[in-house]
Amino acid sequence: MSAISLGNLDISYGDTKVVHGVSLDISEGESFALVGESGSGKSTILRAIAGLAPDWTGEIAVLGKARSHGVDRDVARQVQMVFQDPYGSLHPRKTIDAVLSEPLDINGIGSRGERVEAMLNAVGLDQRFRFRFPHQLSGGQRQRVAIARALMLEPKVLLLDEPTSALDVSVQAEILNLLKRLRREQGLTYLLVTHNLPVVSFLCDRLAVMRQGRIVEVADVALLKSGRLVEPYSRELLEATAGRDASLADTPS
Amino acid sequence: MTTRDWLLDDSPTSRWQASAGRAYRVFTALLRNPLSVVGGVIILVLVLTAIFAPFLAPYSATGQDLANRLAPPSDMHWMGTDELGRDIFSRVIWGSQITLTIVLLVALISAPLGLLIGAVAGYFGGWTDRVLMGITDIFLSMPKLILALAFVAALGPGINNAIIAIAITSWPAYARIARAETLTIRNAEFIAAVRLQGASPVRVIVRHILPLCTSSMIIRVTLDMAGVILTAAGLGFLGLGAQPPLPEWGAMISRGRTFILDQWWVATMPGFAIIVVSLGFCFLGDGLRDVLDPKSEGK
Amino acid sequence: ATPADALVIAQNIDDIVALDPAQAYEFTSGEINTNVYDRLVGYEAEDTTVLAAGLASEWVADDAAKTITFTLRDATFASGNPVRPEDVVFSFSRVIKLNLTPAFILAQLGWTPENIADMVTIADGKVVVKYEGDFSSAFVLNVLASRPASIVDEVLVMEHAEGEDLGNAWLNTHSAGSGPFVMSDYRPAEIVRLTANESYFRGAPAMKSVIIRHVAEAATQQLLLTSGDVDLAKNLTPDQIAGLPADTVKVETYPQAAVHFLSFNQKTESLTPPAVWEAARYLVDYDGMTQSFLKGQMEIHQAFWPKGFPGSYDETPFTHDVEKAKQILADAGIETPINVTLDVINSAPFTDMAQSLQATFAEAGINFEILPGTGAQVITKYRDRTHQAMLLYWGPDFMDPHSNAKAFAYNSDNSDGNYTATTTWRNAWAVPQELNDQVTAALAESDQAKRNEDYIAIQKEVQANSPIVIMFQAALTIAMANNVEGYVNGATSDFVYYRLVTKN
Amino acid sequence: MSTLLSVQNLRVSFPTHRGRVEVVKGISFTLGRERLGIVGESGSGKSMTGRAILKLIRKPGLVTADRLDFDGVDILAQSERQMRAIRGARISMVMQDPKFSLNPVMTVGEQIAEALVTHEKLPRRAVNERILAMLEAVRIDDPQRVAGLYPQEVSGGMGQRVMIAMMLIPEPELLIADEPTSALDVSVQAQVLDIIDDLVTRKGMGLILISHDLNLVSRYCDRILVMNAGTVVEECAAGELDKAQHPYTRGLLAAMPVIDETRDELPVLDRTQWAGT
Amino acid sequence: MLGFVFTVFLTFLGLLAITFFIGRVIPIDPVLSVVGDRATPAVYEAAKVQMGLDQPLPIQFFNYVVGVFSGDLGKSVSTGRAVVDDLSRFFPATLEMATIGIIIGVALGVPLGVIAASRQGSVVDQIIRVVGLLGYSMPAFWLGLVGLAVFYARLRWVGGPGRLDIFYDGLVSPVTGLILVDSLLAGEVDIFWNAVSHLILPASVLGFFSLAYIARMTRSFMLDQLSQEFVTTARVKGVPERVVIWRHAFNPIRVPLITVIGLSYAGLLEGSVMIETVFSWPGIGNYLTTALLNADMNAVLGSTLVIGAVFIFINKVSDVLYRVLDPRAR
Ligand SMILES: Nc1ncnc2c1ncn2[C@@H]1O[C@H](COP(=O)(O)OP(=O)(O)OP(=O)(O)O)[C@@H](O)[C@H]1O
Ligand SMILES: Nc1ncnc2c1ncn2[C@@H]1O[C@H](COP(=O)(O)OP(=O)(O)OP(=O)(O)O)[C@@H](O)[C@H]1O
Ligand SMILES: [Mg+2]
Ligand SMILES: [Mg+2]
Repeated sequence: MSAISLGNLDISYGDTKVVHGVSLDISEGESFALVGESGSGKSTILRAIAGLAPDWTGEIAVLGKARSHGVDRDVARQVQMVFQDPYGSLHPRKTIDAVLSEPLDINGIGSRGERVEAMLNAVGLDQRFRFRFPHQLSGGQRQRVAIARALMLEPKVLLLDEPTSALDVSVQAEILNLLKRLRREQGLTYLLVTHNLPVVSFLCDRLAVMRQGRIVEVADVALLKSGRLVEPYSRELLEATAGRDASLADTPS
Repeated sequence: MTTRDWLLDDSPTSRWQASAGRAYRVFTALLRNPLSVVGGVIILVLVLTAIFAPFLAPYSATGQDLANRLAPPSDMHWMGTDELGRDIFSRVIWGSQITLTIVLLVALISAPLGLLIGAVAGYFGGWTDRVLMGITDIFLSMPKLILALAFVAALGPGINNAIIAIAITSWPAYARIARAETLTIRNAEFIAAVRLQGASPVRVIVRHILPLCTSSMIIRVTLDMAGVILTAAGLGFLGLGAQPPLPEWGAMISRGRTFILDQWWVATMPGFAIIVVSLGFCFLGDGLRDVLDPKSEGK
Repeated sequence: ATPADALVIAQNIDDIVALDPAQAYEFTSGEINTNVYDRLVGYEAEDTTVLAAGLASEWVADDAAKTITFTLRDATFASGNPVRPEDVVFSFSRVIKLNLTPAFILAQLGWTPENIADMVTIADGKVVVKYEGDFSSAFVLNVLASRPASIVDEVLVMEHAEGEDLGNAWLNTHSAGSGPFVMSDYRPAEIVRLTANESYFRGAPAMKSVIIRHVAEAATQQLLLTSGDVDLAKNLTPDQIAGLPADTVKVETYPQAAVHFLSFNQKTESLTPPAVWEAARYLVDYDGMTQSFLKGQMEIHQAFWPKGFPGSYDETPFTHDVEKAKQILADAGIETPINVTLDVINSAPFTDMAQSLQATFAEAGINFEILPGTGAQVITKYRDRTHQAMLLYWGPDFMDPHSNAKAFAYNSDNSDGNYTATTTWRNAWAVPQELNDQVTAALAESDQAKRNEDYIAIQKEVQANSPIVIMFQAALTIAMANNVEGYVNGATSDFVYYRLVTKN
Repeated sequence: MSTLLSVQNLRVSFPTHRGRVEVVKGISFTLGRERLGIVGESGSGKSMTGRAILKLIRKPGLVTADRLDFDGVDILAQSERQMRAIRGARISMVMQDPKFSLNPVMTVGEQIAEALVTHEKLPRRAVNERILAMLEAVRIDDPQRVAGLYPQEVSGGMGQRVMIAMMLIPEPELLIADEPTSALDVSVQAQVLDIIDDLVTRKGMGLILISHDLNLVSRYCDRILVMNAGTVVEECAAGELDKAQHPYTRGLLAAMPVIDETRDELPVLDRTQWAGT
Repeated sequence: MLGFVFTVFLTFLGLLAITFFIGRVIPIDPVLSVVGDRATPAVYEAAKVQMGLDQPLPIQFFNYVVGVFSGDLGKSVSTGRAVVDDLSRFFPATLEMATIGIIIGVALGVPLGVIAASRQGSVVDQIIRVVGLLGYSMPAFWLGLVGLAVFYARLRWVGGPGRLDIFYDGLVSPVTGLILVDSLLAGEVDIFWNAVSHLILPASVLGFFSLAYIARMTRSFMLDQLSQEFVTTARVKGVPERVVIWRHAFNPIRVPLITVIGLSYAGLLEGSVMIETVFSWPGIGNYLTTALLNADMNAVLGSTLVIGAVFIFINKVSDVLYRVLDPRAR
């Protein structure tokens, strides 16, 4: 069964259509990347799947069930989203404990204390962070909390919108490792948005390249690694990344 | 571990410690701001005066002594006596209870009301917003004192009704602020996140949006307190505030205004009390603005 | 400084609703009417206590035929039109036909819109006034000296009539009288300007204009007066007056006809026992108030007809005596405390009086909760008889003791439907039948001395045994610039005269 | 090579509820007419160092240094007024976040013009020409139109280029560029940095390039300072970054995934070792 | 545009409905204000019918609204005149005072706020704040009376209560109702200066209150701006402090400031009963209050309508200015 399937999806904000006829099929347990230029509609697709961009036509199905246009409670336990900005995605007046208990509370799940504790361990946060406020955490720590929050309801699918782009490399590495481990342990499906090809290479199985609201290429990560993307725009991205990294090409890996 | 360390602990071990720590940080930040310290001391004095009025007031607030009316300030009567020979100092002290009641009740009625209406309007948008804001605009474009006056006239005289009237007239301003703030918050990702977890709109508004609007509301309310006290005084000016012989400050000034040229102390002493208390609230509000402002709280 | 030929007055004039004598019913409009209009007979500036000739130079009363025949003097209106008998007929009949508030004063004479053409007629160039009812011609003359009996200029008024209003709208902003002044400008809540009528039959007034400025705030009036920008300040409080500089300002006191009273609504169970009424009379701190905040503003008076007028009863048997009051209540087995509300107009001195009453009544266990309200609010409640205790005042409609006897001692039908503007009905006091009869009899009495005796008897009865505690008679203290002479202020606002004023 | 800037024991501190906290803890370096890169993780004090050089740290913040000389001028001793003559004209700084660093109610053209005319009296026409030329230089296609736009009407990448244009136009002797290209996509990034590079080589401008992107810094700089928690942990020539010794630097390098990634797990920094944040 | 007209219409209707309702629940009998308290039942009933108060409430309201749209606001029972005439006299008086007041408030409040913000924490800042806060907390009538006692009665620097000295009263016929304008139109310079001397004190008292509010809001807006990054950018460019403050920090706050000023102007245009009473100023605040206390509903509704219109108008103007001045809003 496919985890996410999009059929001929158009998405608009008011009068402007920003995503044009996107079709995708992501199978369960896969890690799929959306890359492409800024403003091409990557985040918008994620928001539409989550129900946050309700103005769409076409088909969206999650785990075989068609999505409604709004946020909907049943889906909450199957799909969760992690946002790009670790600074804006946590309520500034709530402790980490409150943030993580909230989904349990909403869905009437008991034994919150233990679950929160376990989840903090799972994302590699020390218990001493539990009662801190977000401003007392670093960006990487906040992003861990955001991931933990998304995992609280044990969803099958995670939508990740540039989860590391606001973080510096050392923190990025921690988050990427975490995501990789969680996927392995819990059999999650990822739909990841990023503009960083090395990240795709590290974390994903397949990728789709987007430009101006359209998917220009869908490829296997192996092709990316070996530099064999075909579309011109994909190649452009690839070359610029490679050129920049050239100076450190001999970095030990 | 001292209490202070416990409060400032970066890794609190309970919710309670976390919120206590936050409160303590706000408190110490306020202490660093001289004007807000002054303001806080004034409010503290007001509260203590109100609590201990029976012990502090040298005379009764209502005891008349017609033979000794309109006496200038002296050893006996620190603030002089009024037109019925009552000791103004004692009346000012007793009046602190009324002032405090006014301030508290208005804050407790109008701020939550405005907060709720504004948040609902801002969160739902669309027709809900249009209708609620239409009503708010109607109330806002109505002359404030008149509205209060009409309510007092309709409800009957008395300090409680005056308070309700003032509260009813002051919520629209709060509703606007709350709405504006909600509009900026409602698209925040942390709101999107709780919605994705299946939170109902009521829950989102009550648990996530309102707590964020409260700090600017607290600031606004403290700043408006001067205005509230003065509106009460304005109702007193028209004879519709507190019922005599209650020592409400505004009513005292307005009764004393005929004496202002010859017996200045009758109107000026309670006026002075109003100014001091209003200043207290304003200073505190200013201080809170600097301290509670989420922008400055980031680091 | 003010101009030498103008009298500038600071006064609160926002009570004015109407200035047409057929409609005017407020204090300030009464004053203005008095200076703008003449009546057939009236109390004149030279002596406000004696009924004198007005536009009628002489009159003959026929008590048997119930007619009075008036001979008009040779006078002209300010417009230049002559004053004709037709104007008198017009003036009276328009009051009756318009049937606005003050119409009841004239209607007492048995006049109705249907019969008015027969009741006021012209014969031989004289005006013949007929009346119906059991009362003396003295009473009729008092009625005809009242404000609605003012004579207006028919020609001028009818030029400005609109529809059926007989010039009512126009007269509310203009004047059409023969009096010493013409109202040349009226802007509500701002100013009334009176200009001398050079052709006034008693001679043109010395002041070329009288300017009444609306100044609501007493302290502002005080500032204006001490700064010399007004000549007269009408609404100063006694305390302000006490502080005025004697070298530039003088103060005159004028006894007024209004009486101030505390009344108990008989619909309130706890206020019905006569013992409570009696005890109340001992619980008022008469001296305390008149010697402090009411000083110069009121004097003790405990009967309904004011001192200084024929028929008044000036004894003041009650003093503040808490022990006695307690005794009375105890003897009658009244349970205290009695908790009632006290309605009061929310301005000085009423609120102060209420507080004093509150303090002294509390000593005997009668606790007032003071409910201040605006005049209109208090009256609305009073009219609906929903108050408990009420602190208010009453001024006679016209200067005849019957005006007050009817208000304080007469109530023939106490039912809710029978609205009457009397103190008795409004307090739901069913007046004993004998007292009602006494009032009717006094009205019919033609012997003046006997009549006065009757009224004194009635007043004694009301004083001894009624739920109305009459406490004070008002006085008006007016501060004016030292150079103002000849200002006349009688017992009501109907007797305020500017025509003798001079400044030197 | 003459020394343009010399910094010795620079400290920046801010008061917090537990006393003053130093965010820059006594760093020292000198700079000639060359390109210096500063790298380090977020919060390590890179931006604060840049601001301190321009005396831009405001009140509760405190800057001290044994020495902070720019071209023989003691910066710390300069009055605000004297600093104004230095800022822009002689030292200028590309601010980190163009979204917040551009005035929302002035067109970008006006803002660039302001940088120019503050230090140089020029006829209007000449100003215009210089602006357009500068915008073109930072690879903005339609300079005429963009000059008339307001900051919120340009994309993040454009904003960064505007910022660079604005700071380059007075032709300063020292440019501090704080994450100047983070919002640009990789191909534009290269072009813009080439222009800056060109100014350094042609006009002898000094450059401090702040970034946490090690690839970028190593490519465009001569020397690199690696900062961590307010201190300089390593200083090396750019070409020798891959030979860096400090474990922190090595950690940073290793943490970057590469396009042909084969590792199953990225090595992460062991923060406890450097008493980091 | 149509949507705007529609919302304005609804707002007005709501305004009228609420005012109307209030007027009916006030325990004051409007008939009594017309006929006085001693009228006979017949007179009372006749007046009630004549005022249309015998009809059911919805009909009364409907009739009133219909009247409003034909430009008829009815007759005031407390002045006996058409409400339109009353308003055309009382409103200009308030307008004149409020306008001068807001000019004073803005001319002093804005610079003071800017100065305070640019020297945050300094003695100057504290003084400005305290003075401003005093304006917040002083009872208006107290300040007005003391002002009169000092500047008029004692020092004689200004004219007294009222709009003109008594000799000048009524000399120029009202055209706009604004004496300052009318006197100039009539070429009466003396009267103009006399009007100024009467206006200056009450307007200053009003001005002080708006000054307090405007200064504090200016200060707070400026502080927000001064901590923005783009202000630092301006400093990086080396622009003079004056330019930093006025061009970079002040320009962006013009819009919120205009809203603040607009709202306080609207507040002043409501008229202040207290100031008007103390200064014997025939303004709308007094008119409205007196009318309300007499249940003179036509006058109350008429005034509310005018004040509501002013409010909506000012709101609209600030919206337009918003779009003109702030590129972010375009
Ligand atoms: N709330 C919104 N209202 C209107 N337009 C929007 C909104 N959000 C995004 N857009 C527009 O939709 C388009 C796609 O935006 P989206 O955020 O999906 O891009 P993206 O691919 O995620 O880009 P980035 O890499 O910069 O995050 C853009 O042109 C953007 O301007
Ligand atoms: N006003 C302030 N008060 C207290 N601490 C501050 C203040 N401003 C900055 N800091 C702290 O100074 C430290 C250094 O900040 P700086 O901006 O220099 O980091 P950076 O290296 O530029 O990071 P980034 O890569 O995220 O831009 C941070 O930990 C920050 O929290
Ligand atoms: Mg995106
Ligand atoms: Mg930085």
